[in-house]
Amino acid sequence: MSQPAKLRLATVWLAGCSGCHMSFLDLDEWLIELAPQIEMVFSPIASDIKTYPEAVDVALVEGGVGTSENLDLIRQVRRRSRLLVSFGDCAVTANVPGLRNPLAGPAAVLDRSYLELADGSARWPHAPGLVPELLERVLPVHELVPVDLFLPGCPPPAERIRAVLEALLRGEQPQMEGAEMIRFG
Amino acid sequence: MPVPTKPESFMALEAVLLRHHRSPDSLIEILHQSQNLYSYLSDPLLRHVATRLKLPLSRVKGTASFYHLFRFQPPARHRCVVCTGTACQIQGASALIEAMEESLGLQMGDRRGDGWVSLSEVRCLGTCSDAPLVLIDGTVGRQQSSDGLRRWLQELEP
Amino acid sequence: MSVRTLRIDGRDVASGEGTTVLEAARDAGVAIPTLCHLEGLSPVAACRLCLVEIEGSNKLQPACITPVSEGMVVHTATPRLREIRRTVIELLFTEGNHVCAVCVANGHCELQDRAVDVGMDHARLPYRFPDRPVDLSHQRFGLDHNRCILCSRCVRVCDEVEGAHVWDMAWRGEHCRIIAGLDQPWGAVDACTDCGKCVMVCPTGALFHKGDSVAEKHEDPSRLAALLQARRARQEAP
Amino acid sequence: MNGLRCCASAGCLARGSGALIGALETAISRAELGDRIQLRPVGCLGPCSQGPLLALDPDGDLYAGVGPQDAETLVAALARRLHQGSDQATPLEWAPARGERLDLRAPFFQRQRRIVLEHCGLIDPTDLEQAIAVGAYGQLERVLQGWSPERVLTELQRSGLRGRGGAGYPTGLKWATVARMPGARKVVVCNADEGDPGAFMDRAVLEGDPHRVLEGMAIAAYAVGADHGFIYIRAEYALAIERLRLAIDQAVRRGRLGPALFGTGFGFSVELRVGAGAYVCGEETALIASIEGKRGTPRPRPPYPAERGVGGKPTLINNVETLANVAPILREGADWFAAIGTAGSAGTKVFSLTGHVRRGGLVEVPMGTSLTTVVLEMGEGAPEGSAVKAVQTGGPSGGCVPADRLDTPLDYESLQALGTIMGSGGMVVLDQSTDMVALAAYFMAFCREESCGKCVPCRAGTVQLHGLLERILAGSASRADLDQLETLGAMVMDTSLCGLGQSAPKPMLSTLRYFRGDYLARLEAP
Repeated sequence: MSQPAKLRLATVWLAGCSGCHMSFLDLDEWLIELAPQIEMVFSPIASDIKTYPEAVDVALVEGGVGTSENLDLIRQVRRRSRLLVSFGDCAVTANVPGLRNPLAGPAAVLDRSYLELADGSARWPHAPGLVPELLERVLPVHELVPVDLFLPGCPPPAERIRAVLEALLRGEQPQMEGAEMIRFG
Repeated sequence: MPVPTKPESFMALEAVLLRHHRSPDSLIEILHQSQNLYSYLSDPLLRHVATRLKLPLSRVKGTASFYHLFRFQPPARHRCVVCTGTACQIQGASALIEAMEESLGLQMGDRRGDGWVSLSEVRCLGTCSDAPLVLIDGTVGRQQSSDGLRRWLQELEP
Repeated sequence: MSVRTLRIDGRDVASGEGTTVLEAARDAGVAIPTLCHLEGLSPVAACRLCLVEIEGSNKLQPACITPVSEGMVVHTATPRLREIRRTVIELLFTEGNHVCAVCVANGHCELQDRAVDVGMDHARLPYRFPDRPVDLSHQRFGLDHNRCILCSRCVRVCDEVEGAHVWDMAWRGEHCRIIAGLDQPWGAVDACTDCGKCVMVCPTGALFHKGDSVAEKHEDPSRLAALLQARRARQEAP
Repeated sequence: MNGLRCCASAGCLARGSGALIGALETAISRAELGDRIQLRPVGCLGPCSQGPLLALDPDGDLYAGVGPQDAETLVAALARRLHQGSDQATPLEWAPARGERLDLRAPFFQRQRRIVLEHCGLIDPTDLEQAIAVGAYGQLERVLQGWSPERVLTELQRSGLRGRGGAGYPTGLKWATVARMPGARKVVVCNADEGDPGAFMDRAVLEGDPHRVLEGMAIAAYAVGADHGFIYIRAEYALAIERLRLAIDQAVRRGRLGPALFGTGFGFSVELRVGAGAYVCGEETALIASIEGKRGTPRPRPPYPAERGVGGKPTLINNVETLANVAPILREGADWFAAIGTAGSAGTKVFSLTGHVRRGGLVEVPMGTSLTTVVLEMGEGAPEGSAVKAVQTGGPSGGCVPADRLDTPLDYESLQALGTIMGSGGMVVLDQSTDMVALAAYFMAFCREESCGKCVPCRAGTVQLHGLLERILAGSASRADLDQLETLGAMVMDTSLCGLGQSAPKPMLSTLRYFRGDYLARLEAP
């Protein structure tokens, strides 16, 4: 792998709790080391850019694919990124967002969440064009687009994220084995 | 026959139990006879069988539920069965299932809530030269067409 | 007891007649992954994780029930076996709803550990997301079918060790489910002695102590072997 | 004296042969010819697709498509001929209104060699005396009165008989293994759990000549040292169950089963066990569990049933057709039997020929007969306007033979080389209209539903394989899905606990081998 001057890095947040991003922030002072080696081109925690850019080197994707917006975005991410990393258990397994999957589709999920469990003013959220439609099921990213690297964990510990990024910065394939690197949960 | 709920009501089963020496080995035979006598395997009936054979409850239910021919709810008044043996399958069983589902408003494997009709499949009746076959209330319909089946279903007593 | 000499992954091993390949391998320091197997319970050879290659046989054999024999040459970790084991684990993960992050057994789960062992960083097979119930009717314990891998350890321990036979396997194929009594709420089954052995031997978070929160289930199934040994010692004492 | 043999097997009964028999009885008694025309309900007469079938003796004619409306004219024609003082000399001037007299020179009949079915269709299966008249239990008597068990074993081993249930294990060897086992109480089991969809050979034998199977069991028991037997039969075969119950009852009362048979010290009793809808119970260890009143889940072998079977006793398990071969082999001699068929596959095999074929039914042919002979000559090929695409043998454990390989001889090894198996004898002809991917998905759905759920690869693997096939059928699968299908299929075969899982991917892999194009055509454009 030829090493570009600066790695064009993106982080993407789909159906997840943002915990993976928080874990990324747990890299603390190492982030200062990281900063000069990358160009953060898209990220909910480090950038205001709303459109996913072209020619991204590495995309860390947190979350499963649960809405029409998630689906559009992940397809765009796949087209425009060289290396797509499923970042955390929600991206790898659908995890907690996937808990809704055994319920029979979006209507059942909305009923359960907004009607049955409501304290007051029970009604479905309805804002066409603003609130994206739920997909039939929340799916792991790789069931919809090809994924190049899997970085499991809920969230992946900061050390695990660092090990992956360091390898990628060196132009190496991260060694994803052993409890330190691939334990779910 | 109304289904009894008290143990003393299962007297008709005593002869069967005796014939099989109340042997756990004969559990499946006894379940067959129980179902014949009481039309389905209710919880009180299973409990009675377990007690008489000195078997754990979960062993009896675990065994009974393994076999597809045992029922745990009353049978529907009309039982519609589609044969899905290989010969039937390649000669139109899928279309017959569709016709059944559509006419009865049921999915394969379902029983209507009011117990009027149930729809199930059987894996080969073994008279494959007459494929495709259906079985409605014990009557075999051979070389069945979808249209013929729909007409037959319309004639079922409500 | 006569001794059998064999080779496991290139190591010479001497084992007593009647020893299984699994026991011989563990004695020799060769780890073969297992899930349904538990020392102290009858073997069922159902999970297929411990399949090994034995020279001269074209069929893979489950190490947990295959007795050692003289001159046997065993391979426990060939690429083919590694691939099979990963697929077995993937099949288990995708057929249930194993959400480690919110599981009582997180960090102390044999399924989770085996996933690491076999190098499963993701499931190549699609997740099935079955709709499965949770039974919280027992006063002290709970059963979450979403996390059950149908290893039948609970069935066996309750029958073979406790003698209560509360549990059994019911239905069949993909619809298999552990049932208590006549498929009743666990709490309604008189036969249960509340001994908790089923919880102790459960390899995942399917059976758990009520009140345990995420990652708080710290059971050690290997305690069963110690318990049985103590019981035998007592029976044999004058 | 004239004889009318009317098929009363399940196939013809469904086509109304019961009403035909009733009508014939009425007509005969009305004509007061009860002493000149003997009417017999019999077992399968062969070409089931043309039933109800009726045979006329002593002419030997076979009529197809006979209905109750034909009874009066038939009896009248027979009466006329009898009145002329002849029961045979002149051909009967009669034909059924909507049926025909079959040409017995047709390959369907000429190519058959009936050993297992020698009395099927000749005798009333509900009448033990008729069976005895054609020799039933005669071989058992000869064996008990003059043969040592060793002689039976030797003869059977020399005959080259192999198991007809599917795997083709040498029967004599299996018997000898059980005979060698220590233990005074052994068990013989007849596996009549004929579960392959599209297969009905065993049903026909049990409905048509049940005593032949009981005789085979008793001889087996004598040879291996057993005193008790079970017949495990699937519940779907109501008529066969009824006939078997009656046959066992009659045999006991007539001293053909029970204690001290034929004045010897050998006794043998038989119990019927009815399954309850579980295909996996055809597997030996699952069958044993089911006989013992348990969930029909297989267990690992060893120990083999020969060592530890029903109730922990050494147990011999043979399929219906295997046992039906025993009496004729001992009667005619091992050499006679070994000379029929091929070197590796001796004797005959009964097939149920169904599907897209003009003349379907039950046929018995020497091993080694080609599929061309059976399907194209005997079955007369696919219906008008179509052509044979493949022939499926071995049911959910087997595979497909493509049309260009129909010259393959029907023997264990040749079929195996093609990626299928002899199986129990189901032979489903598939014409050009057959969607091979859908067929593969059908068999996978079958295995998915019939998996007992004990071992992981079969329980969860068949579900995943079926899902992948459904995805291909829906046109939403990729090349990678196809690769995964093959990889996972191989894994399920290699790792499953019993034969069901070990062979579940076979129909799929077989269609992939010969009809890969059908799969590729359905893949999503990359």
